[in-house]
Amino acid sequence: MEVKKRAKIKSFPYEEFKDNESYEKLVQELNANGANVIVTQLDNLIDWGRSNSLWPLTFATSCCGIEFMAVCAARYDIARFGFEVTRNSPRQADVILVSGTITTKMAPVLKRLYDQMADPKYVVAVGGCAISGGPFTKSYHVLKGVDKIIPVDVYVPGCPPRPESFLYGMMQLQRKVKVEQFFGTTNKKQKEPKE
Amino acid sequence: MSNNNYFSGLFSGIKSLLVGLGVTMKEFFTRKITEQYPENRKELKMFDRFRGRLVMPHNENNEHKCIGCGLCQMACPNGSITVTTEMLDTEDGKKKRSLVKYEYDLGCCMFCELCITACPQGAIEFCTDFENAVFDRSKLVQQLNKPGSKAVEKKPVPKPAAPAAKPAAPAAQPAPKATEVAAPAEKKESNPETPTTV
Amino acid sequence: MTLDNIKTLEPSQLRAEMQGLKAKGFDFLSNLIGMDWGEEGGLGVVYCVENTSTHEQAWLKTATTDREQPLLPTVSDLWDIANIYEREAYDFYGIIFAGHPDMRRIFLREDWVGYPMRKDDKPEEQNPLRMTNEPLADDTTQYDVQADGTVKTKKNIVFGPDDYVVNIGPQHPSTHGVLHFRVALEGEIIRKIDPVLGYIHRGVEKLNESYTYPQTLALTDRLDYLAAMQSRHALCMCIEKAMEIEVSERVQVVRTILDELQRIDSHILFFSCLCQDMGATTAFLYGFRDREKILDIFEETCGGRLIINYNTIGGLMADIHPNFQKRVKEFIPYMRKNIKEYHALFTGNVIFQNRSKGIGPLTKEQVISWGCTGGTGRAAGWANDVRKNHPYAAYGKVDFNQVLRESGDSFDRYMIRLDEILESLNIIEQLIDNIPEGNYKEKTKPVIKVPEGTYYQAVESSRGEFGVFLESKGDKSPYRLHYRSTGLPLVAAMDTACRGFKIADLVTIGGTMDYIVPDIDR
Amino acid sequence: MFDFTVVTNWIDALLLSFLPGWAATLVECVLVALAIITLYAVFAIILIYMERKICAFFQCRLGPNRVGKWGSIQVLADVLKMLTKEIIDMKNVDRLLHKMAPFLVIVASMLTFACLPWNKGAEVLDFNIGIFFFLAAGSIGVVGILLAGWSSNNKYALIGAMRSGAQIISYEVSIGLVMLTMIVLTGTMSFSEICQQQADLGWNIFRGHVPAVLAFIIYLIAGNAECNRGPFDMPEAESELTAGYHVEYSGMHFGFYYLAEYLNLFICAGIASTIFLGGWAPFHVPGLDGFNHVMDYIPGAVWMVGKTFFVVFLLMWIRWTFPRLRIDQLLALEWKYLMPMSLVLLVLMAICVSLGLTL
Repeated sequence: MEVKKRAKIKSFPYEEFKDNESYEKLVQELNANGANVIVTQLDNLIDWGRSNSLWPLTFATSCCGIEFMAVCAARYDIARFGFEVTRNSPRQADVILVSGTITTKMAPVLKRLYDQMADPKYVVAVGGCAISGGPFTKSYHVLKGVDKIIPVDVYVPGCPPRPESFLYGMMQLQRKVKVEQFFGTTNKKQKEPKE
Repeated sequence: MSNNNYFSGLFSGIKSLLVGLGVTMKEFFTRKITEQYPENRKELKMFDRFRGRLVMPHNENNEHKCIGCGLCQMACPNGSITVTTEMLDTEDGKKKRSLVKYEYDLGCCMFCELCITACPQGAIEFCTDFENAVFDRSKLVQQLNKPGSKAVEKKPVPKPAAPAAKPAAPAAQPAPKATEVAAPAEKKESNPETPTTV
Repeated sequence: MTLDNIKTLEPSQLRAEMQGLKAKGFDFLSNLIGMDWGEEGGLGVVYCVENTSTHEQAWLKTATTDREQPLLPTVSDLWDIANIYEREAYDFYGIIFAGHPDMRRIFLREDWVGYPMRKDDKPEEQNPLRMTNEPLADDTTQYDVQADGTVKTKKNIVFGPDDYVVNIGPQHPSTHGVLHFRVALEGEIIRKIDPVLGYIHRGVEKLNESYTYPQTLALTDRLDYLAAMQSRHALCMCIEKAMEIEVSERVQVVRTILDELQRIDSHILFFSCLCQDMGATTAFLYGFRDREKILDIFEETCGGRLIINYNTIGGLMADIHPNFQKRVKEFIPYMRKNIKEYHALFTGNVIFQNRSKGIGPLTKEQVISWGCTGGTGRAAGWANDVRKNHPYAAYGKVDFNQVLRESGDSFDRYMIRLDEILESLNIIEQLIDNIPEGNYKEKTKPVIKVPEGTYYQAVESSRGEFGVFLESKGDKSPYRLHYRSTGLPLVAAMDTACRGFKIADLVTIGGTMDYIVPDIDR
Repeated sequence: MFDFTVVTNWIDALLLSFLPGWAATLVECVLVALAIITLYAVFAIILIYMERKICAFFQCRLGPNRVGKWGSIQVLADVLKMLTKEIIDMKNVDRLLHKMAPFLVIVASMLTFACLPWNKGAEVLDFNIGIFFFLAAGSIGVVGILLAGWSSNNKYALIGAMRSGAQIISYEVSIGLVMLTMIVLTGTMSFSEICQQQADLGWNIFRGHVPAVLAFIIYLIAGNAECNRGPFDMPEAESELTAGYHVEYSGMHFGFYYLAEYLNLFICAGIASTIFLGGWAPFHVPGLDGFNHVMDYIPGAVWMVGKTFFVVFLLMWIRWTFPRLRIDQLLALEWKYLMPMSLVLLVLMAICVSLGLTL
C-alpha cells in the first residue's frame, strides 16, 4: 500500500499551513483502500491538473463578493494561480465560492447551482455568513451555515476575509484536491437523484 | 443620418478607439502592481489595526488578564464568545471567579470590536493573522486561554495594553468647548457663517 | 432630528391629506415605514414626504387596530415608489393597502407564513427551511373597499401566457448580487420587468429590535457595503442627536473626509462594474487598482477594508492613524490623474457612447416620483443632495458643487459619478489639512439608552439619501429601527427605465443606476 | 527559399517503395491528419496561454505564474482538468443535436485550419478554389453554434445562438467581399499561388496599397466578429447571457468551444497574414538585395507563424480595450459601414488593377 505524499504548495512550507490535523486525517481516509503505483501516478497527474485549474463560479451575494472581485483584480491577481477564468455557467465551473449571506430564500437556488455543477466540484464557504450565518445568526431569514445544504471543503473565516485569506483558502483547497483519487470515490461525490 | 454626420461620426469614433488603444498599450509597458502573496509571505505585514482574529495574550508565565466576567460574551451581537468560569476559594476565604475556558468562534465573528471595548481588563485583542482557512468547521471554534494558564495576579486594575481599548481620560473634561474655540481659528477662510448643526 | 410633531391621521382622512400635500409641492415620498405599535396602537404606517423645492419635510402617521385584516388606503397612485414601499409594509406587517394594484410579497417567499416584523410573530417556528423551488405567481390580488365597507378582491395579471419571460437572476453576473428580474421579452426588446427581491433579505431591521444600540451599529456596514462609512455615520448621528451627545469638530471633519473617501471608493467600483458589465474588462481592473489605494487608507486607520467599523456612538473607534493625512494627500493627485485615464479609455469610447446615450432615460418627474435619490436623480436634474439640502457633519463648511445633469440617461448617470469623484476630492482637499484638535470620542455611559421619542437622520450615502428612522421607548434596544434604502427606489424604477430597450441595455441601465442589493433587501 | 515539397516527396517515395499506391496515400492521409491535430492542440495551448498573459499585462497584473516557470504549463493543467471533468447528461434536451454541436464546431475549425499554408510546399488543403473552400468550411461552425443554442433548451442559449447566427452570417458578407477584392488583385483563389505571388512580387498589402490596407482593416474587424470575440462577443456576452450558446455544456464539450474560439482567432489571423501580409513570403525591400538575402534565410514557417501571432496580438489588444457592442449596433456596423465600404473597395481595386495602378 502506497500512502500518498503530502501535497506541496509552491512557496508555502507544509508545516506553516493551519489545520494539518484534519488534512492528515483526510489523506488517510482517502488512502484507506490503497492503490497501485501506476494508478497513483496517474492520479497525481490528474490531481495536479485539477488543483491548478479550479475555475470559480461567479457567485456572490454580498460583501465577500466585492472582496472576491478585489482578489481577481490587479493587486492580488488570482490569475497567478490560474483561477481567473471565472465561469458564469455552473456547468463549466469547478468550485463554488459561497461568498456572502445565504438566506433561506436563496438556499434552494444555491443548492440547485451546486447540483448543476459538473463533477468534480468543490465548495468553499467564504466569510462568516456562509460558515455560520455570521453577523446574522439570529435572523429569521438566514441559513446558519451553507454546510447544512451542501458539503463544504474549505472554510475561510473573516468578515469579509481579506484577499490574502482568500488566496490562502484556495491553497488549502488545492492541497485537498491534490490528494484525491480520480480512480476512486471522489470523482463523483454526489449521488444520482432518484427519479 | 446626414452624410456629414455619417463621416464625422465615423472619424471621431475611430479616433476615440485609437485613444483607448493608446491607453492600454501604455499600461502594457508600465510596471505591474501585483503583490505575490505566498511568495511574499516573509515581507508581508498587515496594518496594525487590521482585525484578523481574536487572541488572548499570555505573558511568559502563561498568565492572561481575563477574570471571566463575561462582559465580552454579553457584548457580542451574535454569540461568538462563550466564557466558562468556575468559583474558586481564595486563601483569604473569599470566592473568586476564575476562567476555565474561553471559546471563540472565528467562523461566526463579525470583527465589530465590541468585546474588546467591553473588556475592563484589556485581556483580549485582535491579532493580524489572516491565514485561517481550515477543512473542518469545528476547527474554527478556538479556545483562547492556553491550557494550564491562569489569570495574572495583580492588585490594581491593569491599564489595558490593547490598542483599541477604551479611550483614556480626556473625554471627561468639557473638551467640546475647547475644540470649538480652536476650530474656527483654523478654518476661518472656509466658511465661518455656516452653522455647524445638522 | 427629533420628530416631535408627527401628524396622526385616521385612515379615512389619509388620502385627502396626502392629496393636499402632493398638490402643495410635496412630491417626494422619502419614507413609508410600516409600524407595529402593539395591541392598542395597532398596525400603522409612518409617512415622510418632502417638498423638493423648499426641502421641507412633513411627517404623518396612521394606524388601524384590526390585526386580522388591517386595511389602510393606498397612496401608490400619488407617488410611484409607494407601490414598492406598500408591498414592503404588506410583506413585513401584513398591512393591506386598499386600491394597491399589486399586493404581493416582495422580499419573502410567496409561501412564507406570517408577517415577521410584527411584534407577536414567530417567523422561525412557522417557517422551516424550504428547499423546494420558489413559487412565483403570474397574477396578483388587488383589494378594494366598496362603498358599503366590504372588501372586494380582484385579480391583476403580472405576466400573461403570451409573455416570453426570461429570468435574469438571482444568480446572474450583471445583477450585482442576488437580484432577480423577471423580464418579458419580445425578441431582444424588453416589454416588462418585474423585480423579485429578498434573496439577501437578512431581517436586519428585526434583528435591531433585539440588539443593544452599539450592536446595531455592527450591521449598518453590511447593508450597503460601499457606503459603510456613511450608513454608520447616519446611525451614530441619529443616536447622538437623540441622546444629545455633542461630538467634537475633529470627529465631524474626520467623518466627512472618510465619507467622501467612501464615496470615491463606491464610485470607482461603480465605474469598474459598469465597464465589466459592458465587456471592457481592462477598465474594470484599472478601477480596482485605484480603489486599492483607498482601501489601504481605510485599513490603516480603521482596520477593515470593506466592513470598516469605525464610527461609534460619540465619535470614532480610534484616532486617525499618523499616516492618514500623508496617504490621503498622495491619493488626491493620483486619482485626478487616473480619472483622465478613465475618460480616455472608456468615456470617450464610441462604443460606450453609443450604448449609453439616450438609453434608459428617466425624467425629473419620474425620478422624483420613484424617489430615486443620489446620482440617478441628479442626472435627471433633481437637486437632491442631502449634503446641500440638510447639511450635517462638516459639509456646511466646505465649498463644493452639486453636480447636476439634464437628460437622465445612462450616460448622464455615468458622468455624474465620475464628476462627483472630482467634487469629493475637492472636499477632502479642503479638509485634510484642517483637521482640528479635539477628542476622537466623547465619553458615553456603559449602557446606552435612547430617550423615548422618534428620530430621523438622513445622510447622502454613495448612492442617494440613506435615512435612519429610530423609534425608542427608552430601552437599551430600539423599538423600531428602519433604514431608508437607497437602492430600493432604483430597482423599482428599472421597469420604467428599461421598457422598450434591449436586453443588453438592461445591463447598462442596471449598471448606471448603481444599486447594491444587500442594501435593498436589508 | 526552402521548399517543403522536398520532404513530402521524400516521404512519398519512401512509402511507395514498400507499399502499394493506395496504402501509401492512406498512410500519408493519416500522418497529415495527425500532424494537423497535434498542431491544432499545440497552437490552442499556446494561444490560450498567450491570451491570459497578454490580457494580464494590459491590466497591470502578472497573469498565470505559479504553474511551471512563468505559468507556462498552466494551460496543460486546464486541459487535463477539462478532460477528466464530467460531461453532464441532461434531460429535456435534444440529445443527438446537443452532442453533435460541439463536434461540428471543432470540425469546421479544423477544416479551416487545414487551409493555412505553412511554408512553400507545406499546404494541406490546397486547390484552385482554396478561398472559396475556406469560406464554405468556416460557415459550418455557425451551424454548430445554432444547434448548441437550440438543443440546449435554455433561453439564454437560444438568444445567444440567434445572435450568433445573425452576426456570423452578416459578417461573412464582408469577409467574402474583402477576399474578393484581394482575389481581383491576385487573380487566383489558391492559397499557395497567392503566397507564391507575394513572394515574387511583394506582399499584397503593399501591392494593393490604399484599397488593400483598407481591406485589411475591414478584414480584421469582420474576422474578429466571425470569431465571436470581444468587442463582438455578443453570443457569449457574459454579463447578459451568462455564457451564451454553450451555457449548458460542461467538460470537454465545453472544451471544444473553448479551443475552437482560440483556434478560430488563429485561423482568422493566419488567413489575414496569408492574403495580406504575404503568408510565408519573407519581407523584401526592393533594391536592398543584401537585406532581402538575409530575410530569405528565415524559414517560411517562421514568417507565417510570426505574422499570424502579430495579427493575433493586434486582435487581443482590441479585445482587451473595448467594451462590447450591442447586437443592433453590431449589425448596423456591418450593414451600414463595413459592407458598403467593402463594395467600394472592390470597385476601387478593380479599377486599380485594370488601369495597372498596383505596385
